[in-house]
Amino acid sequence: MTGATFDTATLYGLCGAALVGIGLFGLVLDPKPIRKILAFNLVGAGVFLVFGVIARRGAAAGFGGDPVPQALVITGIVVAFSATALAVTLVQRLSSAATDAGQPGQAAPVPPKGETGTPGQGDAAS
Amino acid sequence: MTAFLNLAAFVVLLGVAIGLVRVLRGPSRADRLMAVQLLGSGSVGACLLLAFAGGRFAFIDIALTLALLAAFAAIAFSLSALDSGREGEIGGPES
Amino acid sequence: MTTPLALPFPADTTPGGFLLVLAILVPIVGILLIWTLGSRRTELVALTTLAIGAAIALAILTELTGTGSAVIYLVGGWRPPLGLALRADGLSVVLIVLTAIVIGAVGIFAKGQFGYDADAPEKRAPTVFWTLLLGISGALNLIFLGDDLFNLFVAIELVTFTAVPLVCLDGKAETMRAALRYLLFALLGSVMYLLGVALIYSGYGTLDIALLKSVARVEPLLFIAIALMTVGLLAKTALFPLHIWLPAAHAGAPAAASAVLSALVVKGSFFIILRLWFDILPAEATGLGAQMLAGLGALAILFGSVIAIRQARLKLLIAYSTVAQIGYLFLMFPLATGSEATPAFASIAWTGGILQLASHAFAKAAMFLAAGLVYDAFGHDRISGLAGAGRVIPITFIAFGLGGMSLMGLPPSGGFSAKWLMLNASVGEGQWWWAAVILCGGLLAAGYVFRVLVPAMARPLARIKVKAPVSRRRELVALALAIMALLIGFVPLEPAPLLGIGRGAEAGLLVPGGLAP
Amino acid sequence: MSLLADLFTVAAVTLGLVFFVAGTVGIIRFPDSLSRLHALTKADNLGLGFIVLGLLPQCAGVFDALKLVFIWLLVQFAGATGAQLVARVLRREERP
Amino acid sequence: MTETAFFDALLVVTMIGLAIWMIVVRDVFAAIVGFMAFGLLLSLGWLRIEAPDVGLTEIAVGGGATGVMLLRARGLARAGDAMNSVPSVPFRILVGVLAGAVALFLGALVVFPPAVAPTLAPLAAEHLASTGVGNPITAVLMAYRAFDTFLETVVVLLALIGVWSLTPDGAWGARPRVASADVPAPLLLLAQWLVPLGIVIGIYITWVGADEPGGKFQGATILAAMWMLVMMAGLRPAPALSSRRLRIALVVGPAIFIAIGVSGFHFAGAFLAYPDGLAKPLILAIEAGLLISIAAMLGMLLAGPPLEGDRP
Repeated sequence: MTGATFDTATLYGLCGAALVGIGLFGLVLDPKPIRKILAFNLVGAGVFLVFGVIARRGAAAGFGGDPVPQALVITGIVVAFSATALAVTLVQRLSSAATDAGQPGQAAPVPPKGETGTPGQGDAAS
Repeated sequence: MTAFLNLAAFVVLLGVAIGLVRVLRGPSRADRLMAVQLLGSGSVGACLLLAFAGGRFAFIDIALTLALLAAFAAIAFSLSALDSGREGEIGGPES
Repeated sequence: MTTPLALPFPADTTPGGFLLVLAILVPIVGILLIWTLGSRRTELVALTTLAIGAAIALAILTELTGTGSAVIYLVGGWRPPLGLALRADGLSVVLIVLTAIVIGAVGIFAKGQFGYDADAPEKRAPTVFWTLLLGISGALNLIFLGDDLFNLFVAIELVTFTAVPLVCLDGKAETMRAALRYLLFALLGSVMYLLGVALIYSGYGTLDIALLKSVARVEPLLFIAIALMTVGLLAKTALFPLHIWLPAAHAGAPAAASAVLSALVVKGSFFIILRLWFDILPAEATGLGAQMLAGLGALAILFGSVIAIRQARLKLLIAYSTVAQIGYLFLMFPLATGSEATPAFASIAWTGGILQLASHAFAKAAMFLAAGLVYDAFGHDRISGLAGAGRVIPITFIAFGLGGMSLMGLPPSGGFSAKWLMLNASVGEGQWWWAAVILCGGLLAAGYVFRVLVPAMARPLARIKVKAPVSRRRELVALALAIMALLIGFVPLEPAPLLGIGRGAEAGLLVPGGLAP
Repeated sequence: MSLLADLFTVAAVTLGLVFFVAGTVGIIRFPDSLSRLHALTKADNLGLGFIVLGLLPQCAGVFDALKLVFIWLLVQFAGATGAQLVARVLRREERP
Repeated sequence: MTETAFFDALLVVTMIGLAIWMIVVRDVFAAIVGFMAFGLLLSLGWLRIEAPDVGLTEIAVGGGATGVMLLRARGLARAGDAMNSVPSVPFRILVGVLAGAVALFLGALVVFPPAVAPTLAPLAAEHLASTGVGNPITAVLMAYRAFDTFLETVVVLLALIGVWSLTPDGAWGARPRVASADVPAPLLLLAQWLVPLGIVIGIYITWVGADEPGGKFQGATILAAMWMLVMMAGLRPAPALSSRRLRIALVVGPAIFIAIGVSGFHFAGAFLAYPDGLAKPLILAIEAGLLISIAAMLGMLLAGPPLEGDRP
């Protein structure tokens, strides 16, 4: 460790740190799933910014930044998008299922033949 | 010139940031939609100014993408606003 | 001016290294084929792929035991830290073979289960199920073989995206809710893990585990990075108190999927924790953290077992038992202590822990499959309504009982050997309190297993109504898995040499400490 | 020549900034949505237009200059459509 | 450079303000709009720390596609069934303290970095010539860590299959409903003009990715957005899940990746290695395939699964 440094990268790094904190808070505490998904994206953005600052600090060989962490962030952003898509679809289907449940005449989804699943409710611990 | 362009980018960003208040406050969906549009063109402007301030002409391509996707987002936004007005779905009548 | 840390990966691709690539690639090819060939061949493609995967797993095992050293592959010929390496040591191979056996068995169990009709138009459940099963097998292999922490991040995301949809395969609202909760926990885990990866890169400029082993220093950066990653992975492993997503998710999935989720998927993230703690953290730095992990494990054992006893439904009972059995795995951390003379992996606790992992995988898969058969036969899985059921479908209940025996730790079974080794280790290490937990957990397990078995095997007061006959093939698959859980109890009660291959002293040769700055 | 180009850039970009700021102020201060819409269109059209105009002499090559003009056209085109859509949303919101 | 410091400070403050606002605001819809604004600003931030490739990805995927997906998902605002009960005050404080501790530690790490920042940039530069591409990030994504990139496309494919797995049973194989019920005439005109331009831009961004900021992910997102526009405007319906052409589009990229990777066993001595002198054309071939597949995957992720009442 050396003394404190403060440059452009530091500023964005601090921003990333703050985003992680804010996002984690929302991700754990907000009861609404859609808000949790938004908060997850905030934490993700913060983590990626920290990566970006690490990359910037590693500028060498004529590059503006270390290309490896930058490439990892690009991969990470795409993965986070996929995760968001899956989560959003689940929330959406869940809310439409909840609506349909209240409407008579709306056929419930037919379970596949030989289906052996059982409802997982009655969960004593949670 | 670099200093001037950087400052200009700052001013554009300041304008955009203030315009954000409309995103936050609304009150109507149309207001939010307008503020997002302003944000889009402001970001394009800031991006271009940064490109020329730093001599990073590759940023022009980024401004191009920004312009294209901001247009796309604005369209998706207004369509969802139009649809929801009818179906009372997302964002429905806001409280 | 910044300088790079010069530490080239000091090993080349070994002759059998290409097998590692194939272990990951073959299931993916299977998925691509399923989605292009159409519904008529889905099952055929999936089962063939699983068979090839099993052959590859055996080939890797042969290669490893043949050469007695780690199997390594440098992908694209690029040497870490710039490139990615795949590495199989004794531990990886045990898990790869385990995965191949359990997923293979589940594949045979599920054959024909999902409304499969060769001439009908493609259906949702079978197409999705087989795709996800292949996806899980490839993703788990990647976890066991990956040597790069970011590559492992991609692997755990693959596992998440395949495991979550399996939970709600039946499309019901309550299973979707369980799936969403699982996904949110998993995503929280992912970002924490990724944050740790960022910190590690910022300190060492590499993400390769073998290289990190040689450069890791005892410093706050490393501790916090490992702590963040561990917490993230615990959320995915469902260690108490981050287990709350597990029971509904594992109990709600179709039986074949539950078996895979409970037996294997939670072990994937556990495996990465093992890598972090035993392959990266310097041995002298694990003390307090290891006690804390084991403490949570102990709470999981007690809490999970007690709640399991109180369940009204069979599948939930089995799911809570998973919460408890995961706890045992974490007793490894303080017990498998290494020293100069004997590294951690040569301790009896290490062998005991891995044995626990494997025996639980077999036993739990058998029990979930058995529960699925119970549901098929009687149309419900209320424990109170199963009196005399064991006389109707005896093989199913024998499978359940044998699996339960292993969970309790009765000899002869894998569970017995595992718990015996860990008991000895805790006495040997002078940490008797873990021994008390192990014994107590065994008694509680007996409580929930016998609560099902005793009435089921008793003569029923009234004739029990059978809804549908169960398939003999499926019963035998469950039984075979339960017998596997039994058979691995016959390994010698001493440190297993297989688990040491490609690790420790040899790994030290692999990465000379002299390269560390 | 270079000095002249720089002067032109400064002048045009400054003018662009004025329009941008005016647009922002309009969006914040105007009382009703329709006049806010007009303010926005001005900012979009003229603000970005003058910035692009000012940057043109600084371009390294013709291709970059073409891209700049293209970006401006894109924003114009999308902005004009956007304005019509906003107006439609406004009408819908007013009716019920 | 004080004048950039103004810009940076304002940008950072605005982003943090938006983030806090997104967490506290009660209206979900407003939070989503805030997130889109956040994405735009974040991409400017990426430019400021010399990561234009990431900035481009953030614009395309992070802000653009994610925002539009959230906007389009109907019923999200109503999806009120809470995942957990409103947490107790001590728990809130505990979480707040823990989250704050993580943030503080990260901040400390940023302000007090290691004496020597480790970097792989020189190694990446050293081997750049042998990959035939000029953009080091493309070299990382397509050569040094190409395996990650391959697996990432599999991740997206599996996420899509996961999304599709949520289709109601009766609707399996149907077309997702994307078209708006009422498409205003000016939008139709815009779509007709914008889409061809967008396709050109998407391909251009992919093409320049070899040497300049850009690449297949960003290009594919642009293509996916244009496709989405076509579907929303009702110019073309979304393809049916059972469509063979769609299936082929989805797998062609990964298949080419595997084919070239496996042929590396024989021709270049390793999986995913490229023979000398052929690196660039092979990378371009993979990127072309991935462009199609990723655009199809992202487009279908945006379109979502078919819903109740949709018939194949």
